[in-house]
Amino acid sequence: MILTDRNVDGIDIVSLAGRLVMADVPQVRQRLLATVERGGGKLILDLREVGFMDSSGLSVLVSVLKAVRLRNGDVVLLHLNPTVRSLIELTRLHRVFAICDDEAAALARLR
Amino acid sequence: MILTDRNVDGIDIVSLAGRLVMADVPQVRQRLLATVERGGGKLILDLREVGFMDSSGLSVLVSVLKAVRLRNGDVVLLHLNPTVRSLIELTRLHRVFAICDDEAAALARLR
Amino acid sequence: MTQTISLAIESRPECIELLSCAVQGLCRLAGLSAADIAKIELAVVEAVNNALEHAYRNQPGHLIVVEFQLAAGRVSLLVRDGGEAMDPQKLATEEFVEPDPASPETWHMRGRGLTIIKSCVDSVEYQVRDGVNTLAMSRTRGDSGPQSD
Amino acid sequence: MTQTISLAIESRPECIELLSCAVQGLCRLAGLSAADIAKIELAVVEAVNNALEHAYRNQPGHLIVVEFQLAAGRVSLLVRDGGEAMDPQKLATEEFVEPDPASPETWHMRGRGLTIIKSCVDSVEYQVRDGVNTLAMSRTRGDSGPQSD
Ligand SMILES: Nc1ncnc2c1ncn2[C@@H]1O[C@H](COP(=O)(O)OP(=O)(O)O)[C@@H](O)[C@H]1O
Ligand SMILES: Nc1ncnc2c1ncn2[C@@H]1O[C@H](COP(=O)(O)OP(=O)(O)O)[C@@H](O)[C@H]1O
Repeated sequence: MILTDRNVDGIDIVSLAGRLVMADVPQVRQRLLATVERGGGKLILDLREVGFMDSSGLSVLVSVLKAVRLRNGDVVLLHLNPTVRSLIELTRLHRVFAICDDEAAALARLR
Repeated sequence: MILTDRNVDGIDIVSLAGRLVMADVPQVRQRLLATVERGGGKLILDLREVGFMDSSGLSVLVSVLKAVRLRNGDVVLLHLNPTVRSLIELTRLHRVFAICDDEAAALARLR
Repeated sequence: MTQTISLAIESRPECIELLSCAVQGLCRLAGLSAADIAKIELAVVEAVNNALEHAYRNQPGHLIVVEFQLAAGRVSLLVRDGGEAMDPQKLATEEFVEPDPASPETWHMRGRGLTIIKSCVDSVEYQVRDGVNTLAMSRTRGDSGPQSD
Repeated sequence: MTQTISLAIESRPECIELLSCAVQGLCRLAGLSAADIAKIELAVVEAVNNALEHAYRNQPGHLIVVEFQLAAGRVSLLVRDGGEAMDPQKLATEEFVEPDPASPETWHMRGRGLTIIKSCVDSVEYQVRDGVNTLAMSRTRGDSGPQSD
């Protein structure tokens, strides 16, 4: 799993690429929580290049959600591909996550 | 493995489709030798749809070659794809088989 | 006639992707669509994660075996471990907690694996016998028989 | 760190394509090109054919195991059987008979498997230990590490 960070007007944008599965969870969770820690609690996770995710990957997303909310921030999931989208809908997490297909809309949501 | 037979002016054309591996050898060998038996010993084997072949597949080709030569006939291998061609070249069987990329040329060769 | 292959890894997270990729290759042979392959891969990964986390409590050095069976009209995948068994009732009684946007206490960190598995395959059964635990999953497929290239 | 998976089938020709397809999936993970995948698949099929035909004399009911190891810069495939061993010298001494168009007696029906294997991989070794025969093949790959989707 490869993570790439950017910051746009105080909003952190992290792009993930690869499989988000159990073997990657410790590293990815730590990286993302460190970003939340350092930043202002406003985070976009770009999942376009995440081709496969399992329930341990979902648990990382939930930890991040809890962390940003503790700081009165929010997280937006950007660019879900069909496989990841169907996993998130199946587990009903689309009800608690903000989801966007467009970066400008994701940024607007967090401003 | 799926075999399809045609006959053009006394020349048998058999198209093979699928993998030609050990599991298919008994059936394919029997079908091809029966065609040689029935026909005039002039045979074109169209291998365009054979995506994978192993040495047991090569042994079928060699049996057919021996059978047609016994009847003063010949066999032409038509439309070798790169994987099959490299197997035949590696085992130097291109020196004993007639090989064509074009059906008209194959037919001409057997007339 | 059923064709069977069994795939075995050590109980380490880094080995799970090998199972994933082998299962992908086998599902292609079975003529399944890309969407169906993704579902079966997910079900297998969830089942293997559970064997690693719960049956073996994240200890390396144990064996996890996935048996892949290709039959007319059906693929079956049996995930076996030799660790602590699950209560066999759990499969039926496990209740999925719907996350509520207004109640962060419903945003659970875990408890989605069995729900995901049940949604990805047509049937799931769990059996414990002679110290071996087997989660058996199966899914129908087109009757066109094995596809290969 | 090396990732390992082991693939086991019964000694029946119909089961070999399952090994082929699983190995294809694993080679994709290893980031190998389509041409390299075809070579490795062929080497494995030839080695498994030999185990079935020679070690087990075409008898079903025995086990053939392919161990796939993914390491930095290298994939290794070990084909194991528990049948009659090959003379370990055979790998080195086996002489390929070039077919001569003018001499039908050189158009052999068999004797190409080991030649094919040697040409498809970078190294081949054969070892007999405790009743287990292992043909170990390996091939280098780009050092980009595992690729997956
Ligand atoms: N293979 C298994 N062996 C033992 N217990 C299991 C196994 N799979 C699941 N369980 C039990 O069932 C519970 C629910 O599993 P699951 O829905 O996959 O969620 P999670 O694994 O995230 O807890 C687990 O917490 C565990 O107690
Ligand atoms: N796995 C094996 N176990 C025992 N003997 C083997 C094995 N592989 C090869 N051999 C021996 O080596 C010979 C050459 O093998 P090979 O080049 O594959 O040709 P073929 O299998 O067509 O005879 C075989 O005839 C057999 O005597």
